Amino acid sequence: MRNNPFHFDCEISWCPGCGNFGIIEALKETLDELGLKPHNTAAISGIGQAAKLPHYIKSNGFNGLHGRALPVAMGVKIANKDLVVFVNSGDGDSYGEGGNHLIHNIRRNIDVTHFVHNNQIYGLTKGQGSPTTELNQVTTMQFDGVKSAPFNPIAFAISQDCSFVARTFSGDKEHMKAMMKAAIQNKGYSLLDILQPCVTFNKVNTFKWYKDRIYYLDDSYDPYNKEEAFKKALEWGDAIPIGIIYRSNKPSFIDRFNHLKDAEPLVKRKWSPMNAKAIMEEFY
Amino acid sequence: MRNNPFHFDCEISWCPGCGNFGIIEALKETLDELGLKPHNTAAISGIGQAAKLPHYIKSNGFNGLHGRALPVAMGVKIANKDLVVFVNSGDGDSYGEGGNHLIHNIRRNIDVTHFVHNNQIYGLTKGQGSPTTELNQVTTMQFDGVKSAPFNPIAFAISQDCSFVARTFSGDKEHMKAMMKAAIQNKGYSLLDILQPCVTFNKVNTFKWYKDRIYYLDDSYDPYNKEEAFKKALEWGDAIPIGIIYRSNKPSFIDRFNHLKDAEPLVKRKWSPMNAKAIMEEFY
Amino acid sequence: MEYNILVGGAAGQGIETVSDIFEKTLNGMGYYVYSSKDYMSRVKGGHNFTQIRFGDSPIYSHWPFLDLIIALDEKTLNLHRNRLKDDGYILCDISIGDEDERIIKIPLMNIAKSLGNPRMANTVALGATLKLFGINYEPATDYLNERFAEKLREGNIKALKEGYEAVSEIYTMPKTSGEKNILINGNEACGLGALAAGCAYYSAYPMTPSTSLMRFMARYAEKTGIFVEQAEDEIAAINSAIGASYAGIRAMTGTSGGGFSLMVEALGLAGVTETPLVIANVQRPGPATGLSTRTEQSDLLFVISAAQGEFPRMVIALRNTEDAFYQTARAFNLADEYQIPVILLSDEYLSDCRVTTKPYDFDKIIIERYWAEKPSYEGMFKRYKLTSDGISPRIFPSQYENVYVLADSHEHDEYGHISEDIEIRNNMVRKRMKKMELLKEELIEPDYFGAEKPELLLIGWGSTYGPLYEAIKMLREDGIEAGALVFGDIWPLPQKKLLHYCDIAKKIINVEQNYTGQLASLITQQTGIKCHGSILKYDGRQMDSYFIYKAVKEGDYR
Amino acid sequence: MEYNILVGGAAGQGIETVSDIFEKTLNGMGYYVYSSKDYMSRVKGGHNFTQIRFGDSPIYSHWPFLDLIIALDEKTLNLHRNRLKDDGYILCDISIGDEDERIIKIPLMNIAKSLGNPRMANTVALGATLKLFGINYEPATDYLNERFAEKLREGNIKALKEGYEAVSEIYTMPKTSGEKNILINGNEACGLGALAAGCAYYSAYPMTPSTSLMRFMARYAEKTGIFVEQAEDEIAAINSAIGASYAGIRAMTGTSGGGFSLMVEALGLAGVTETPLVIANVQRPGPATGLSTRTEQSDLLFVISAAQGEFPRMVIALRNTEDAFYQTARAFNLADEYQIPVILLSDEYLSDCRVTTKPYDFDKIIIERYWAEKPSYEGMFKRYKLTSDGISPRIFPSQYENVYVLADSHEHDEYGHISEDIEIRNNMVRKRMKKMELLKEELIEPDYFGAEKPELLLIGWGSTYGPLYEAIKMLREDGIEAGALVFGDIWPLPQKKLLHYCDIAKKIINVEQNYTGQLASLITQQTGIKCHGSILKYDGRQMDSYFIYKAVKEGDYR
Ligand SMILES: Cc1ncc(C[n+]2csc(CCOP(=O)(O)OP(=O)(O)O)c2C)c(N)n1
Ligand SMILES: Cc1ncc(C[n+]2csc(CCOP(=O)(O)OP(=O)(O)O)c2C)c(N)n1
Ligand code: SF4
Ligand code: SF4
Ligand SMILES: [Mg+2]
Ligand SMILES: [Mg+2]
Repeated sequence: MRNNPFHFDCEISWCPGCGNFGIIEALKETLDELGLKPHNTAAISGIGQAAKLPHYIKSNGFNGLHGRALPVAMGVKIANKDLVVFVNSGDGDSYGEGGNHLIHNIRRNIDVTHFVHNNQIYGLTKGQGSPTTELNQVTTMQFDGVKSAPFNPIAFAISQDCSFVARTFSGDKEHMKAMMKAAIQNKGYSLLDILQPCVTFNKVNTFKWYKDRIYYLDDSYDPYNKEEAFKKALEWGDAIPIGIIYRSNKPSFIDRFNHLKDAEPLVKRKWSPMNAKAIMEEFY
Repeated sequence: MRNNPFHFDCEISWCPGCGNFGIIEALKETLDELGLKPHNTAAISGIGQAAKLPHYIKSNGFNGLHGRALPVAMGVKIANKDLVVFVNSGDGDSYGEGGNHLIHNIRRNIDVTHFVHNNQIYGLTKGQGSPTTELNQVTTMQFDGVKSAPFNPIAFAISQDCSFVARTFSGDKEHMKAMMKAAIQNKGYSLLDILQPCVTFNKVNTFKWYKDRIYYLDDSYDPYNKEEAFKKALEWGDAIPIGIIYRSNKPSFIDRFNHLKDAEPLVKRKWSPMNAKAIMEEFY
Repeated sequence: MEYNILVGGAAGQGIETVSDIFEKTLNGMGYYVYSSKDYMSRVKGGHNFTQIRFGDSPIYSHWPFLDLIIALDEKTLNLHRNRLKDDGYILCDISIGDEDERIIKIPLMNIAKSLGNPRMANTVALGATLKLFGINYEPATDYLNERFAEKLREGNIKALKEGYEAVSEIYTMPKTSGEKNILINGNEACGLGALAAGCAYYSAYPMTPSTSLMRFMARYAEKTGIFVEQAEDEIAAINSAIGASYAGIRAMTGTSGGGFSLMVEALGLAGVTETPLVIANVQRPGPATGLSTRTEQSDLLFVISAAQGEFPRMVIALRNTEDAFYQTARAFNLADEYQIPVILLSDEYLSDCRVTTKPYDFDKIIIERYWAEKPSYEGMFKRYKLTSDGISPRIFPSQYENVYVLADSHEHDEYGHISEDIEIRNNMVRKRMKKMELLKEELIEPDYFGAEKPELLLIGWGSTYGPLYEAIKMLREDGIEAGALVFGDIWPLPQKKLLHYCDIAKKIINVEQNYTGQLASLITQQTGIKCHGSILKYDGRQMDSYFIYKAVKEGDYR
Repeated sequence: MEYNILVGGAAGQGIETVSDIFEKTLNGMGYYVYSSKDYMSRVKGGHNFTQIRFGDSPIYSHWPFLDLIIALDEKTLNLHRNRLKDDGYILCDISIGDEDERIIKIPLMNIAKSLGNPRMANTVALGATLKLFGINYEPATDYLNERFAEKLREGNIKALKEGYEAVSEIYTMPKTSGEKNILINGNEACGLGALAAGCAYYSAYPMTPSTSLMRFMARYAEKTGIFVEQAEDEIAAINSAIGASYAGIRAMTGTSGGGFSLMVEALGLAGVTETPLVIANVQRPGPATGLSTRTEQSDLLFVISAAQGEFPRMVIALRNTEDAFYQTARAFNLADEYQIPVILLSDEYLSDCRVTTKPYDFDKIIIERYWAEKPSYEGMFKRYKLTSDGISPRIFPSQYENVYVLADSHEHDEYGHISEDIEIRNNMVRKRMKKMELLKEELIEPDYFGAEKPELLLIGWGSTYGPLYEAIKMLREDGIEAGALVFGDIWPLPQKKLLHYCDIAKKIINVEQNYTGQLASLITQQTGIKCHGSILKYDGRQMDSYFIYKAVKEGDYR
């Protein structure tokens, strides 16, 4: 790890035992193994425990507002398509406050990788129910249990034909790395939902709880089959599939623009006022 | 119509020939045929052409902000569960600006009926692409065509196990009425996506375009089968199914609260400061 | 007579247990307690502390000098030692601390470990602390029982007792009045005020430091029969509260600055639809995420002018746990009477300060809804009827048979129908803005304390109330003819006392927990009066009375 | 010499075609044109009109008295007739109008029908109008060809000619200078300024009256190679623009009040991350949805104090089509130099006003990015380095090999890492706020015109510039020693000229398109100066020069 260029020796404010530690380790190794360098990556986040990640890694980074990581990531990617842009944010951030951006960036298929640290709880604000908390689970805010059905991010993403939809578990580094690699390599928006135990506030969905329930999708599973993928997406509870659940091939957002597709990144272009002068001619 | 208590003689600012006229007529008849009275209904909306509807009907109404009809509707329903609460708003309002509320009210299953006047365009603001505009369609804003894949509201709602998901067409009043009735009668959140031609700005999805493509789901179709429903939801283009595409039985949001379920509507309760006095005891 | 103690350690070490139980014990005995919190935005680790000041008479502020430091870790010892009085003490584990004779070392960890759970070191410290003050540990055992699950109770009670035995009494406690007071913090008081006012709908999205207000409401939802919802975002929170209010029940939302920013558009919605609404903005330092768990008073000008267009609103700054209760309850009546949004400005300091408070007089709370009578006509109600005072009759949906009511976010006619007519527009703007004039008649003037004819006038608002109160007392004891004016109602700005005292004072200094001096700006804007100096603090930690006293004495203001 | 004409009818009747082509023809001939729009929030029906004022010298305002009304429907005739000069004319279809000899009736409908398309009645009217002024119709045929699809061209050209033949010349046109000027509206000018400044990213959400700015950017996106996106909502629009700016390209967003409200939180994000950003707020009347297609200046205090916490920002009010271009371009340099959000305040009036404007001098536009040199170290860049002037060196991701850069919404240390440290906090607040002082040095003083030593001083901002300019001219012709100060740069508030002229003037009157007199409040807040009276209009229709002139003459201000 010490030789990993993404590794940053710093104080980390996550609770001891938190599932986030596994995620950041897997991420750093993945980035390194992909041959990337910190100045060519951009770690974007919102607000929450997961969202502190850009502070704990060597990389360009933008730690923005709660729920607003995806729009920032989109802006970054458009400005400089040569950057590898990824988002690390919580389930509250990504599926709660930021739900609308999730919908519309799937529609765009912007080439950004979205790592959702899904601990099924609001960690940083101390244990309120999140969009993925189980129905009826008692939390520090829902004294009488959560009253809304949990959001199913996988089914949702499939329903909108998201180009890459996968799930992994923070307790299995190798699987995480494989999924992270595939997600980053997908040219388009990739959703990787990571089961991440919150040891402090989620006493239901513990390491053991996940460990006992996950099962691995094997080679016989075809992620390109949308209807099958949807069925898989509905599995939860006793058996939770992990792996690439759905993929589809389609052009990434930037590649849909003739003038951006094969051009230099915008940030590398020279901008001159004269660029606009010809337009004035139309107003005579 | 003159005898319909919901009918309101007023100037309507929709364009002649607009699909909204059919919808409002069907709605007024539906409400009347359900034996409702204007003081027992609440028409809620956001901003857009569709969202002007509360001004054209006799009913309680709240014409709020762009994209924010659902939260208002939820507040109204919670305050007074005896009211029949419905939302009429556009595809931009409901799936664009308001996307996050859509996700989370499906999760709640609040007993509100959501009529989306889906003209696949932004009407009031003069013809920009909406979340449901076809990919590559040229609009008054997308000179080079829309670059985001269209949002599929039906598949989306099914993916989150919405308790009532249906589609109808503003060119078929009887079908609309049947769907509206069923939607209102569903105890929970009901999404009714209404194909509504915008004669001024959407020259692609015209009355004829819809007419030529829709087909009716018949009795052999089982809306309680989620996987089948998902398949149906993916049909679009040459053949567009209309009817109740998905249903599921589950308690409505209010019925999940012990203290609200069988109680009087909140608005009818007497509130006294003494209600809170006992709580102070805990602070000695 | 009073003592100042500090309990410090890392998040997760259980400072909260020590301070909570110690404070409750004292309050239960009839002492006055004033405790304030300092904590980081993390769940485990870092450094947090609570300062508890207590004595035999009312206390208004925290205080910098310490009689006792309970150091659950070494950081605490190092960070706060410079504030220890010469005759003060530090209580800590044997593994830390140096030769300073003020350090009382006890084997906190070893005792806890020997009882089978090293995490109970804090309870050992609590026991020792009680003993140092010669306080009976019985009440504390009750509190421990309340606090812990069955299986943890016995261990903790043993830990308490062993801590108790480990030291001997050193402080003499004063006599207590024996008065029965409550011990409550700003957010709890605010929530209790809302419940007293008949608030039936509270929707919000968690955001420090407003989360505990929401949690308070949630905790008592079932008991009081109200509806409390964690919304998907702040936009939903406020819009749904507006819906509920339109439909006839009292509704409230609460947040902190970032969430308030997201609510701005809907604030205008409440304004134009003339829907009553109470919004608590519990301030923290910005900009943006800023310092999430700390305090600041930097949203004043923002909340006064937030949202496009112009409409009447009222802003009330909460100054202490009395205000937090009574003004919150009053806010609901004002919102209903004038059909406006009322914004309560609180802050992290007040929200977390737990203070011995005179029990609230619930008989003083009157719920006034101002509903209109059944109209003489059927059909569409004239919700926005033009009246001479600007207030239109208001009913809720289904209140009266065959009458229905429309609310609208556009400019509208008397029925709430969209209108672009010039005359209607002019009339509606004037109608709404007239309410601003009525509001001015309603205002509660700021509290003034100090010299009848002050030479030096300090001006503040909100939670600096207590620190200012004590600072003035100290300054006057030093023979300075000082006084302070502290605003609760702040928009529209009450001006009577302000003009009166500014006329008398030779020097006017605004005292605020922000960088730019927002109240001073507001005062100049409204009256033309300019302050001559400012005492400002913007590091996220609340100024105490001594800070103000010292700044005045040393002329340390710009 | 000048004429005033009005073209009115229902939405969908083609007013736009008539006015657009008539204006272009005039401008192309070398006349000065000033056209303003009045339209309802609907797509078909209702009543819309355009007023066109034109002549042989520059024009600064619309004008109430009409020489010619082109009434495409009866409503137009009835609504505007009272503004017709005694020697004016009304052009309309034979089916409407009474015996007034000023009415010129021609069979608009019949001609159009006989040509196979009744919707061409407007083109017939255009032909007639050209003839009334004795203007060659050839250029108009070119414009028709540009405007219409192949199959509609021939019919329209015929309609034009038949209209031309249907009446005879009555007006004498003055000589033209033959100057070649552009005809452009406020939003187009603003968009052109942004493109000239090298704006490479524009993301927004449609909202009247800012939509046409977005549309302008979208139209030229491919041509200029920039990225333009219709975001899912305003929150995404601004956050993604911030992301793009962080990543190194110039980015902008635009909206109107309601959308700006939704952007408030991210405004603070730009503030604390010190990310350059240009935001156009094209104002319309509020509160909330208000009057969507009309004009107001009621967001001034809002945008100045929007967002929790305190951070530097600059607000520039656009006054005319010159400003819209040059100030927009300047905004990008300011944003980059000071690493702040710059807000452009425009309004519906300016955005829709199409004015003959001197061609922009693109050589005056300089793009300055202020990037830092490659640092002497590798690794994490000190993005928030404490410097004496408050400006930290800035680089973009991947600008330099092995150097990376972090931006953060919390309070942070020099590297952008979250920090709760007191000293760091204090230093960072001071560092950011220092930029406010530098900004004050950058300010462009308001424009002043009028008497050197004015007795009467009018003060305004933004789009009332032109009306004030003409009003002062008229007042001075009446022998009144008047002058006007009109602010472009408005936050921080430039004070030199203000103090100078306020000192001289006996009476100061603020002239604003709002109810509360927001500029007057700001002036009092910043300087203590109070205005003696206000000329205010808040019905959504812009005051013209005559309105101001008359209000002053008749003492009609409060
Ligand atoms: C606009 C806004 N609202 C609320 C908050 C408070 N807040 C910070 S993090 C968070 C939720 C965190 O939950 P999640 O995204 O699941 O992250 P986790 O801490 O569990 O990793 C909330 C509500 C905020 N910072 N900004
Ligand atoms: C916050 C905000 N953003 C933007 C707008 C402008 N706006 C009004 S209606 C509308 C879109 C309307 O489209 P849709 O919801 O599909 O309704 P339609 O007019 O097609 O019925 C927009 C963008 C607004 N009123 N408020
Ligand atoms: S609170 Fe939960 S998510 Fe946050 S750091 Fe601790 S264990 Fe991890
Ligand atoms: S613009 Fe389209 S949606 Fe709007 S009223 Fe006209 S036809 Fe209907
Ligand atoms: Mg979480
Ligand atoms: Mg639409």
